[in-house]
Amino acid sequence: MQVKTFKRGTHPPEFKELAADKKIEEIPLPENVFISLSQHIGAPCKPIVKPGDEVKTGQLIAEGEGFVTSQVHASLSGKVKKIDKYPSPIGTKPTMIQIESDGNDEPLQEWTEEDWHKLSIEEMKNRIAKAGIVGMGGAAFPTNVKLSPPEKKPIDTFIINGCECEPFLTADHRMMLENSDKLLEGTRIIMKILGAKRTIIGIEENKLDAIELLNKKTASESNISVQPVKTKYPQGAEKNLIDALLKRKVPAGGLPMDVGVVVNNVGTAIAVPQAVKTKKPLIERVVTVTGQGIKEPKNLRVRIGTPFKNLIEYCGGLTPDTKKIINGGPMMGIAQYTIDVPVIKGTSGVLALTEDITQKAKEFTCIRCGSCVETCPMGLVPTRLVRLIEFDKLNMAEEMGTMSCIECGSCAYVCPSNIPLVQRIKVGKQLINEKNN
Amino acid sequence: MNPILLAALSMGGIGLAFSILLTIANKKLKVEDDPKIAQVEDALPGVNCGACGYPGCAACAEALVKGDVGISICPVCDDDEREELANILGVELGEGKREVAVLFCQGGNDNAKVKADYEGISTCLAASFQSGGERACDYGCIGKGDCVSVCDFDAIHMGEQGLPVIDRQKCTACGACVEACPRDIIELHPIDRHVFVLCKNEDKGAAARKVCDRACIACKICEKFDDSGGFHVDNFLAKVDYDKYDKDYEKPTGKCPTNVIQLVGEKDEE
Amino acid sequence: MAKNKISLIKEFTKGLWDENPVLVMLLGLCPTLAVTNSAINGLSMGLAVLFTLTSSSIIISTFRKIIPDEVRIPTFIVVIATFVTITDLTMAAKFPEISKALGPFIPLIVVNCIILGRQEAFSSKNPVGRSIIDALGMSVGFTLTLTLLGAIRELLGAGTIFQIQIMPDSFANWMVMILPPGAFLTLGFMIAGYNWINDKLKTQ
Amino acid sequence: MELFVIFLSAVFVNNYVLSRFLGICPFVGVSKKLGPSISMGMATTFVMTIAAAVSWLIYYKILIPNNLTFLKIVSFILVIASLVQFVEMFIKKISRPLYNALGIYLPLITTNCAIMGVALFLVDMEYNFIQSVIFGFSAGVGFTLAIVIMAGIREKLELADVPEYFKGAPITMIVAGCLALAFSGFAGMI
Amino acid sequence: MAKKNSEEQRFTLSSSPHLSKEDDVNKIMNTVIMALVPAIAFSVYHFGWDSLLTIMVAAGSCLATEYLIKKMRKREVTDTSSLLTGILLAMTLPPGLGIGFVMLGSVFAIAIGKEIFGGLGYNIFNPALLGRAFLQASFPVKMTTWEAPQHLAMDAKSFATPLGGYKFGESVIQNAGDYIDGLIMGNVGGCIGETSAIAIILGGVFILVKKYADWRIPVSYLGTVFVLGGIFWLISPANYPDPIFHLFSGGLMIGAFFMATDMVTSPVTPLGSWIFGIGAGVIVILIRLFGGLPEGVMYSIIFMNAFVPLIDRYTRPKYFGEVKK
Repeated sequence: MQVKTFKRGTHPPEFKELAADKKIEEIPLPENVFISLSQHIGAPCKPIVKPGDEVKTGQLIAEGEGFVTSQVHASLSGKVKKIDKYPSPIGTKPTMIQIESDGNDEPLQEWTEEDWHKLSIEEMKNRIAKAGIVGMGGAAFPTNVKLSPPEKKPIDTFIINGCECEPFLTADHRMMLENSDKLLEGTRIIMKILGAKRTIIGIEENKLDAIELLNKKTASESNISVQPVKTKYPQGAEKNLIDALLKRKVPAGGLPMDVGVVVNNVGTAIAVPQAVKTKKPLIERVVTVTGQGIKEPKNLRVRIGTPFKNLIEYCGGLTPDTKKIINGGPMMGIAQYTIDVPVIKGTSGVLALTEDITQKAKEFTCIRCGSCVETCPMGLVPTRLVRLIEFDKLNMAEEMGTMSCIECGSCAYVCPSNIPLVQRIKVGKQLINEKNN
Repeated sequence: MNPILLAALSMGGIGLAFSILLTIANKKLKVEDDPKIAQVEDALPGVNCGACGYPGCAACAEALVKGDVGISICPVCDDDEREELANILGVELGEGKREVAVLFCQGGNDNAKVKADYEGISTCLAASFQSGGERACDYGCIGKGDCVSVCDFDAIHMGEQGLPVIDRQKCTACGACVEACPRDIIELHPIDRHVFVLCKNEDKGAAARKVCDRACIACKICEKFDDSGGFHVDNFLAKVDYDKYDKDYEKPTGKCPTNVIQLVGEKDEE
Repeated sequence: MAKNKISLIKEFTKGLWDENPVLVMLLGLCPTLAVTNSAINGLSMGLAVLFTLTSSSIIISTFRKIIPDEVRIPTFIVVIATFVTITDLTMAAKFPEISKALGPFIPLIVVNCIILGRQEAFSSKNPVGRSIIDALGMSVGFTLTLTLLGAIRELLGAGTIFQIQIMPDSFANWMVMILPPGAFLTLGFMIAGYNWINDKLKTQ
Repeated sequence: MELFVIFLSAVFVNNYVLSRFLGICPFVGVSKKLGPSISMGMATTFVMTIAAAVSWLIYYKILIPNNLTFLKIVSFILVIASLVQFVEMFIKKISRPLYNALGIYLPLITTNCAIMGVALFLVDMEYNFIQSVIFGFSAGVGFTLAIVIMAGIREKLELADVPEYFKGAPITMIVAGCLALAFSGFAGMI
Repeated sequence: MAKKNSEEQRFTLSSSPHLSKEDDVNKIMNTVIMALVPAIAFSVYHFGWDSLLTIMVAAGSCLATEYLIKKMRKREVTDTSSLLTGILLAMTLPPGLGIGFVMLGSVFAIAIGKEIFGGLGYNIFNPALLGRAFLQASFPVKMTTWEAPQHLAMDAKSFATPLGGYKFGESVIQNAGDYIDGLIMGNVGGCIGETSAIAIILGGVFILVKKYADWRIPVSYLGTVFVLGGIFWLISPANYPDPIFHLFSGGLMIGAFFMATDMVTSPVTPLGSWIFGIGAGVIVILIRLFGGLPEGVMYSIIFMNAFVPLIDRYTRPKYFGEVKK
């Protein structure tokens, strides 16, 4: 089968072998969970419980207002201990609800299955919203919103993003292997909701077993196809994946729906059938715990709100030369200063990187080698953007597309002068936003 | 013909021809401009030397009227011409109560706890995206000196403690540092104000104490001590009410257990 | 007027350093670069400017009150052009060699910003005496700068200053210095040097 | 072919700015930004072409027949000054956008030795009318080339770590020197 | 500040990405220097130990100049780029040029060619070539006096290069055999490092494979020279040399592989690289065929260097989903 890809990009070492063969394991219930009220893009939720309240697994404990928002549920049963600000893995300190486990994991209700074919589209969307499902690739965009494109933007193609192009991470890969039926069921549900004619599952070539398995399972369905894509970073970036699969360019500042496409991550699609069929909310997710600093890398199914510490301990703890703890992958993930931060809905991996891997070499001035230009998947000229930002020429930087940067990290990865290009561009985006407001 | 006469005639002829042409052109082709621009242009030297970076005095005048540049742009002008320009443009220096910038943090190297190492661009703004860099306090100074680098008046320096030190004499209250600080811990205050609560930490006492030795722990001792109601603790942070606070400013200092209430500047400052 | 407080000496010396027409105001760069391939050419050019500037300053400041404002620029130009013609013809007659070396740059004095600029900024507003001092200061500053520039270029490019051999015979002349690139480079370094000295003076 | 040689010569071999040192003031003053420098170059080319034609006419049709060549400086400067002013008014009237793009550069051209230089050179070189016009035009193109290259470089240097004392005019001069070195490769081509 | 608790590990906060490719500026510079070894070796064989001396003097003066200037500016020397500049400069000098001239050229190359713009990464012109252009303009006679290669037992003080021979009418290359032995192997007169095309191509291909040079530049540069030279040759074989001669004579090879590809002074965009190479190729042919000088490689490159800011500006790729206004 023909392998598709996008222009430019890079190929960092994969390090996937650390956890690729590890079956997903459940970890013991943590003593405490910290459930963040800002796990999604949009305004934070408001708690509807107070300290001292008893909660059951799956009980709604906070809800949001407005359109782009999401619900938050208790991920285990127990007592609400505190509602306070705690560090979150996205680097902020949002309000969180701390629940002390009673060890029983008592569910709110019996989660009985219904046949989703009988449900109306509105009802299905409603159930997805109620279950608090957000994009689980990292951006955490509320899924029900994504599945409700405006009428004048009809969706013809649904894409499952199974690229998992970030090095180290294997959670999506494992899920595709172990939960393929759920994935396909979710796919069918979403297709029905969107009214899309076809689905393409884009998977990087380095996950051959997943490609083969899904190919076999979809052989009888003509409207679902599996498309291998080249193992190249950032293949899984939404816009680049659409470009690779369909040759459609999402306009700058636009969304996939502008070109008739909706993209969902593997984890999101897998979470959908449960919500639609049983109304059971999203209270757990699969996280890859890996990196040279983790003694036994594993793929774990964990409750939302479990502190990183519990995950790391379950994997044998940290080696003493661990230098960085990262939420997500090494290219776009966020460095942590503590392992007390909890897993949130967007946490795809917990990495412990050692000194020798993350060693930042000395910074030189730009020698204009053009590597960043040849790498940038968005066709930007990072070196020039960075100079413009540094010298406060924000208008010109904006004109040259700074806001289109997806912060994938490719430019900084290849830069021989070790210039923190991405960080500078992030600062520049902030400054441009300030300037425009 | 006499050559002198001839010379005069031909020069006169050329001159006459062109001046007639120009006079007619001036009438027929006249376009109305902002009269202020013309005025400013007149006040400028009119040598069109281009030293200002604009392609001639007219362009420079336009920029001046628009307010894109200051009067000092023209290197050829003398003081008189500058004064004239200032009159036309209506630029005046407003006189008001002098203000100075005050830093509301004492979390220097000795006092602030460190939570992590930081690698990357050494600016406060960049560090603020990475959980705020080394120091543990979420409200205090990040210490990378963005305020120092934006100050055009050489009035802020990075002190030994890794905290910016403001020179009250040099400060012009331009507000650049206030804008630049991502933690909003620099404020402008009248120069005759001396008592400040030098902390912005709104965490509960225990949490605040954990991150800094000089954090307001909301103990309310200052409230009790100052009976005029000059201090009140709000959202776990003490604040001064300058309307109520009597000017006897040495009163509450020294009573604060974490020394966040401090005197800044001298009493006899202007 | 505030200007009256400035002493005449100050009026003269400002052209030499603080407001040096070449190094600070970057005026009259064309002749500065073009003719300074030797010290003597620089000096001659400077003197030609000195004559033109001073004489036209005298005329213009004398008649400053009767020149109508609307036609002042054309008037200035005619006056300047007249003096430039005199200079040009005189030089061609008395110093044919130098005149040849300076080529079209003597006639081009007429469009030299220094001269028109001084008339506009100074002579048309000030009495004769002061205008003369100002014109002399400016043109002496101009002359000295040009001579120095010419001397440096001549020294490195031909080993001589004012055609007197300075460099030892073993010195290989840097031809480039008397060519166009040398002019730009030397002036660049002179301005940088000026900035440096000025900075040092200020910080003292 | 001969006209083409005049063109090449004025643009590359004896570039107006880099080897004849004419028009240095605007070359230094208006080369900070690319946009204005392109406009300046176009305006200069325009005026130079017209000025070459008019000066040629004045010189050969008025001054020579009357044996008044000593008046060339006075008459040239008058002609150029009036011409520039006229062109400025004319452009302002017919097209405001064009005026904003070109017109504001025109006053700067009056005292620009480049124009006067064209007039003087064409007399020196004894060009005929057509040659003079071509010469005026190509000198303008040469000027434009130099100022546009310079503006590109200066925009880039604004983002560079140039030593303090060399910022501004000195570095511009040095870049010009380097450009002159580069252009010297064309020497002897014509 | 660094109180590391044994129980609690202190982690590092930094921006993504947390991985970086194992490449750095010095590695690039050193690899390019390595790639020059064949050419240097050949020059020693060809012109004797003097050529090695010239190279060392140039490299040494460049390093010293850089060190001094950085010290004056209170900065540190962080890279070996000036070493490369020195070697490249020496490669373009005629053998037997006095040590003083070599040093002067090196100082000019580093001081004016590089440091005055702010050092590595900011320079507009290729420093080595600027140094050479300065020497060429200052000492035109010295710079075009070619010493005979030592192993060709010739007594001539001035020895014509193939290009000089063409220009001034005394052809050095007469038959096909001379092409292989002379131009390609390098048994001809010329600058220290430019004579042997084969040695240069060897190193050049090495850095192209390593991706330390943009392949588009040598391809477009050499291609343009070949095609344009070929067109003139087809028009009039009697007056103009054939394209093979163009390709392998003079400094074209070293220019195309090592000078024009200098990252700092060439465009960053792929399209820009093509334009850069083609422009330089056109100028080489113009100067060689119609100019006063026999060789135009150096001028073609520094001339195009001046255009790089403009090229970069106008060849910026359209970014993803960019909407034309």
